[in-house]
Amino acid sequence: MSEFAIELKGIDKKFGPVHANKNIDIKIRKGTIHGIIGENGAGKSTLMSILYGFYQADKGEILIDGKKIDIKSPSTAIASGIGMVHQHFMLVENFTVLENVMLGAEESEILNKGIVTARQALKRLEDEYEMEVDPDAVIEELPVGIQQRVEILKALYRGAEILILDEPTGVLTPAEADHLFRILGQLKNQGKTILLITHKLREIMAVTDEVSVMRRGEIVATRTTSKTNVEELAELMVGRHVLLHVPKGESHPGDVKLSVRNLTVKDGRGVTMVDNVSFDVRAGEIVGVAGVAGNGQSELLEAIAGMRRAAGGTVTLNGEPVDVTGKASPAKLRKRGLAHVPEDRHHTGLVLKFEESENAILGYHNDPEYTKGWLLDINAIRADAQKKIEQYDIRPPNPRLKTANFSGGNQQKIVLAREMEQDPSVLIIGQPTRGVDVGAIEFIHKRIIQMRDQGKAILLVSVELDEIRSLSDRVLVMFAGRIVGERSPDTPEGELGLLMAGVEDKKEAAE
Amino acid sequence: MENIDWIISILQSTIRMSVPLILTALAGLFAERSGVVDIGLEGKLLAAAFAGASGAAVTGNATLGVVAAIVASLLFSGVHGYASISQRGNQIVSGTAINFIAAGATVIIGNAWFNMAGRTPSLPADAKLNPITLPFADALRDVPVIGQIYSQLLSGHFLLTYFAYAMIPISWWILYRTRFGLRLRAVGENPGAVDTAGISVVRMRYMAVLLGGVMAGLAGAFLSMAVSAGFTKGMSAGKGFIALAALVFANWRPKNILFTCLLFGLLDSLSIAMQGKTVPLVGSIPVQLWQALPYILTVVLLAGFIGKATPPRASGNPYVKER
Amino acid sequence: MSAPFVKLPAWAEYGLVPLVNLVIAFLVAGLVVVFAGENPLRAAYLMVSGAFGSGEGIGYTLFYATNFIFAGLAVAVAFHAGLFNIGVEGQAYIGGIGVAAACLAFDNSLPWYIVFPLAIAGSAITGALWALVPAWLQAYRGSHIVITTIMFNYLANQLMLWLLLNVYKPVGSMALQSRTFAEGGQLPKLDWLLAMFGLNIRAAPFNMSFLLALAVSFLVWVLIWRTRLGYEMRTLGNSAGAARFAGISEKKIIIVSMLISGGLSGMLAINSIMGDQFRIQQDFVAGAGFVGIAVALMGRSHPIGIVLASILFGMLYQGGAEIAFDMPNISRDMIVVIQGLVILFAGALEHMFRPAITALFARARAEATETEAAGA
Amino acid sequence: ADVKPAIIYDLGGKFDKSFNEAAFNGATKFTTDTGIAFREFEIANDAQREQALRKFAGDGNNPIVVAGFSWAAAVEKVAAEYPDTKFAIIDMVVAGKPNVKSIVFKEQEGSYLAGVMAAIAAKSNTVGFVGGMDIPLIHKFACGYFGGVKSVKPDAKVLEAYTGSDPSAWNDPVKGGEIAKSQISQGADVVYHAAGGTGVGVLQAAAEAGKLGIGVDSNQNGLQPGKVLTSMLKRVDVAVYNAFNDVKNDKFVADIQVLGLKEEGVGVAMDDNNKPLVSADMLAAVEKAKADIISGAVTVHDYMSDEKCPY
Ligand SMILES: Nc1ncnc2c1ncn2[C@@H]1O[C@H](COP(=O)(O)OP(=O)(O)OP(=O)(O)O)[C@@H](O)[C@H]1O
Ligand SMILES: Nc1ncnc2c1ncn2[C@@H]1O[C@H](COP(=O)(O)OP(=O)(O)OP(=O)(O)O)[C@@H](O)[C@H]1O
Ligand SMILES: [Mg+2]
Ligand SMILES: [Mg+2]
Repeated sequence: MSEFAIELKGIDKKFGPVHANKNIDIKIRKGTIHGIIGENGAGKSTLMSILYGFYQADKGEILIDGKKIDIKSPSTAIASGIGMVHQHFMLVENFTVLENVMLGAEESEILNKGIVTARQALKRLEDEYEMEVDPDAVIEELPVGIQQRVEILKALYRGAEILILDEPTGVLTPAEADHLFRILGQLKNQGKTILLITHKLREIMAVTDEVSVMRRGEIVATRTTSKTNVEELAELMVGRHVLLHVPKGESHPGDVKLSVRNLTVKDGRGVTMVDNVSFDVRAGEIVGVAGVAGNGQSELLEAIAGMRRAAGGTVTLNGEPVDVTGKASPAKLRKRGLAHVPEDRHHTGLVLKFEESENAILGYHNDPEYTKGWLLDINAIRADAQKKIEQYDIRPPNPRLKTANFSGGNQQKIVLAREMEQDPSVLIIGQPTRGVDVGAIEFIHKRIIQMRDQGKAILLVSVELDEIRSLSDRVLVMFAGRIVGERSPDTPEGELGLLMAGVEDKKEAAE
Repeated sequence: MENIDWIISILQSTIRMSVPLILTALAGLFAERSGVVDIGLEGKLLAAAFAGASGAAVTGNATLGVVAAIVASLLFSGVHGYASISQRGNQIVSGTAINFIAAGATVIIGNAWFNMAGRTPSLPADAKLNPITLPFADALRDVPVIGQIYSQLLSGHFLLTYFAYAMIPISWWILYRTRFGLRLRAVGENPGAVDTAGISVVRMRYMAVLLGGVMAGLAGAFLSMAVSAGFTKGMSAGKGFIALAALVFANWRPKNILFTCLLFGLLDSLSIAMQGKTVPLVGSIPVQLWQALPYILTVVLLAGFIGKATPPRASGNPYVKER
Repeated sequence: MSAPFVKLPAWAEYGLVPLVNLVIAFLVAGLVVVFAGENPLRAAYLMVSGAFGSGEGIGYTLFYATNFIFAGLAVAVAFHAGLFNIGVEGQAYIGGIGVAAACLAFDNSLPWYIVFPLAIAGSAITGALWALVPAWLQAYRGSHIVITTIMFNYLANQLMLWLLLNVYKPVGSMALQSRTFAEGGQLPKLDWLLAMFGLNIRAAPFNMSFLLALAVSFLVWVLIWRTRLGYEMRTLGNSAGAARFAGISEKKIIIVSMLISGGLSGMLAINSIMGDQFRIQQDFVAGAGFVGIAVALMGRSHPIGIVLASILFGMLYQGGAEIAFDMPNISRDMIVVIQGLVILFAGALEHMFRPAITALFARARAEATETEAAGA
Repeated sequence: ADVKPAIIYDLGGKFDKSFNEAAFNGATKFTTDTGIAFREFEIANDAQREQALRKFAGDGNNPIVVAGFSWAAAVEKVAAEYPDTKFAIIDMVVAGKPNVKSIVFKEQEGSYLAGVMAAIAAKSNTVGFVGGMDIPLIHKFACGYFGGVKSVKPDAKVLEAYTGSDPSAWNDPVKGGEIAKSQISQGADVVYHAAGGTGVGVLQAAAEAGKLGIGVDSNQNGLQPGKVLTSMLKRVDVAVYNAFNDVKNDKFVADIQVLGLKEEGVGVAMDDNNKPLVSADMLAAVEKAKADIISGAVTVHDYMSDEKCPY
């Protein structure tokens, strides 16, 4: 019995040219929650993946509970009581929850027996940690929040004593996050050890006992949470002083640029996702849409952007009607001054295999400034990309580099640069800082506010309540496809949280 | 009466023709459900047909022939596995290579061994696979309809035929009711999830591909040892590709495979049975049109009824963790 | 996992690695030759000298390469848009109709340099039309392009046989072929081209369509990497989501890409019909469409790679024939096996030796830097 | 004279169970008899026709025999380039070349006899014909066969089917078997095939169904002993053998040989395998038909003359 659940000694890992982890030493006390923070690409996921046996370290050794263990594959890790919730979920999308939980722990050659026990175990865990999931639901039909529960249940079902969570709250609402943290606390009290990776310092302060900071593949500091503060951590992380709350002046709303009336959107299966939604966005204001992921925000954005045909309702852009129920296309709308930062940069906002410069014109590739007749004007495109890279401090500053090789933070900047520099009159933004580190967040928030002050009309959708509150001039709360209330950004978090959870809005009810 | 016989004969032929397709399509099913695309089926079919016929001819023992067929097919599966799983090579290129090698090698080796003009000695009755009659078949032969159907349609097929049809529910059961199947489907959808669940992606895919090899081997044996009594160069005559089409057509589902393969079989035997017949109103129809019938109807059916086919998400992509 | 890493210099990446793969492929093929009781070294010599040793050999090699270039480009273009077109064989066969139409109509009245563009247009159009149906079915009915193109390969066979019997074949002749074209239907040979290198192509059917192939390769490069259409094709090919976001019409791109792919396939017909046989005849494509799949993938779907891979396969065809001529024990089928082995080792197993080579380079680097350090 | 014989096969390849194979057998026999080796080549595509001819002619091979009707154009061209080399082409006529011998067969006459035997052997009133591909050469076989059948049973029904439209049609015994079974289910008692390797399946299916098959080109009676009524012989082997031999004995003449029953270029195979199947009166009928054809009393229609079949 050692006081440390995990000891990593001299862990070193290279991915080809990238030195992801440099000679890392770290000790994790048993029965504690240990936070790990760091910029995008600092090496957090890699380190955890090594501990979990998903990657093999080039050098170094791992001690679990004082015993040196050679973790060759996840199976070894699982056997020694390690469970991991990956940043990019490792779920089989068209399997049911139950199948996913069972996978790799089926007990017997023939499933039926395993199914029964898994069902019972799942039920038990659900009750114990109040994590309701329908075991027979198919993953791809579940909101991300629930999908994550499944990941956690997977780990617990395998009897994990050590639980690693890589950016778990990136996709959660405050309410969901708090619930998650309650569960973590519960697990901690049961003597389990928890490693928590996050970009959100608030969460670190709230739940961890100790925190380690990574930069450029090294652990630059480890602190006892109670003896440190957000500013110090942020500074350790980025290596410079960062503003956590970007100051923003009074807004001077102009005339209505984007007006949505009775918009209704159904998904592929005909389920109503956006239900008769109406609102306006004026020049020079930021309207924030708060809500739990999967309550129709995505569909709302896509409908307005012309990516998804609406079932009913009208949208007016700069005073001109948009044929949202008909043949409105993203291409046309861009020409009319609508810019869109999509929620999912990996699958929608970017083509990961493209060069950076090619992604810098995605959607604008038919603009005269980038084309010569049928041809693309490669030189113009690369020059323009270079310019944006400098303005937005995108690293590495190489327009010919494959986009996949940029960190998420930088990938996100590529998207923002593309959409903002088109000088649109209306800008709609989804999850601008998901999976992005504090350094980048600061920058992105600054740019959004600048855009507002230049008189752009901005519609901001985010599951980060903090983000909504610190950027928006008005906050709309969405639940089950409807807008259930409008609030000012300084409304206490609790109240907004209730609205987001669908609890009836007294004020509206009163009227 | 004569017409009844004719229809029955069409159905019998349908059943015969569907067997190699079913087995080959199932071979493809296992491979592709595990994420390994296999357009080398044609080659395996050919190699197995050759090995089966040779084995049986040399040993004079049908069982050994079948074993030889399976071994040959497994050999090629192994190569395909090594190229596309271990070496993460392009699966289509690997498949193409296998088709080339099989096409050439079967003839060369055949001549070297038997030098019988690229064929193998035609098998004596006891060295080939023979039809079996179900109990009471002869007794019931004269009972109208039911009797006829039982004795002429259900009875009198090869053991492999019954096996092939049995394999459809069995494959379904393997895929959806066993641990192996669960992991196999998972690895074809999201190998990362399988890997992080502590299961070896490589091992799963090899097992799937080799299992497919066994199926293709049996299909080959059926061609050269059951429906014919010896190997002729290039005797697979494109069945590997048709089976592939049947698999896609079946949307990678075992039970659909039954229907698509039966359909191909039926259309094929119709195109034979109808040749030379004159159609009312239309009159006589060029041979080529009858021969084109199966393909035209397939396309029409595809367009008309079958919706989008959705392949296993990870199929075709080697599993690469570290870039 | 992590052999000491260095980025290979271009000449190693695109020269050395493929070369090593080829050498290995031929070593294994050599075993086949030994198995056949012939001397592998001599076979290798015959292969290379037969393919590149004489003007005539080069002529034949490039003649075959011409077919593979068209086929490879056709496959590649569809690939970039995320479509797998196995139908090149059939589209090329049908493309023959266009060539034949142009030649049979004008070979007596017009000079070749006028019939040629007509044949190009004709073959491209007929080939494209044959690809249109599968494309449409994919775009609007979601029917899987792989099956439909397989089906259309078979249909092409039936249709062409019928045409050959009932339209092209002169009455009383047995051969399944049209009449031989007059002057106007015959492309000039490229003897002058090789003559510039002091080579004599003799009777090799090396003709104008090779230049067409090169020109088209360049155009395809422009299309894919320099045009708006190509950009949209690649976007769709890589990420349907991003294409939707960018407002790219999936249907349009599927149809257009397949039309282009089919058109390229169709042009393949010119080489054999107008450049060599001067008549349309049964099965003139002879499997080039399927080789095109391997060519495209081995050429990384890039025109330069495709041209090189095509020349490699041209060598296999021509050199292989030479081996068969002079080695009684080496049959046509043996050549097929050798081709298969090359596809396997140079194509599917291409990564096998990269780690070793990379490691080698890394060590070399390391030593280099050490000596520098020492020097400093 | 110095003879360096060479033979070039058609796309079907040397082992096509048809004329290429027969040609190969003839050449082999020449070698075993004279000890003079021959050179051979299987073309893989049309571009190789002229290439192969030139290659062999250039290497001083003489004579060069090619099998198949697709060779005409190439032979015409290359023969002119090599006036001192003797060429022989089988199944096609290349006229007016001083160094080219053309050998064609009256397949219709042999097939006619096969038809006669089929009609007599058939208890039912139906017989079948399986062709590899729906092409003129094969119709030549079919038409003669029809003639023979009708000459015995004017009201007989002849089922006719073809395997496919691409080269695999010649190597698909499985499909051949299915076609035979289909025809048998429609009452056919005897099935005649002109389908190369596909025929193997036809003969086997007939045998298994207890019916009779008829082989083609070479003597295939042995493939299913006692179940193959006869084989329509097309003596390509003899033609090749003679072509080689003529050059050896300086007797080569560049003429057009049309080999029918009279010249024993075609015929029906009689051996121990089918003895039990051939009744006395069947034999008599065959001999009569043969005599009539040779004497000219009966002329069997040649499909190629008008691409029609009157029977
Ligand atoms: N699978 C991989 N292949 C190659 N390189 C990789 C891989 N995963 C990560 N890297 C490299 O290792 C570095 C560390 O990546 P890692 O995912 O650990 O960063 P991170 O700290 O998790 O970033 P984030 O906060 O965005 O999740 C990255 O900069 C990247 O270049
Ligand atoms: N295909 C890839 N090739 C090389 N490196 C990659 C690739 N994908 C990701 N990486 C590296 O791995 C690191 C983490 O990748 P990841 O996808 O987690 O980015 P991220 O910053 O976490 O963005 P997100 O939070 O949206 O996932 C990034 O720094 C990126 O450089
Ligand atoms: Mg990470
Ligand atoms: Mg991240």
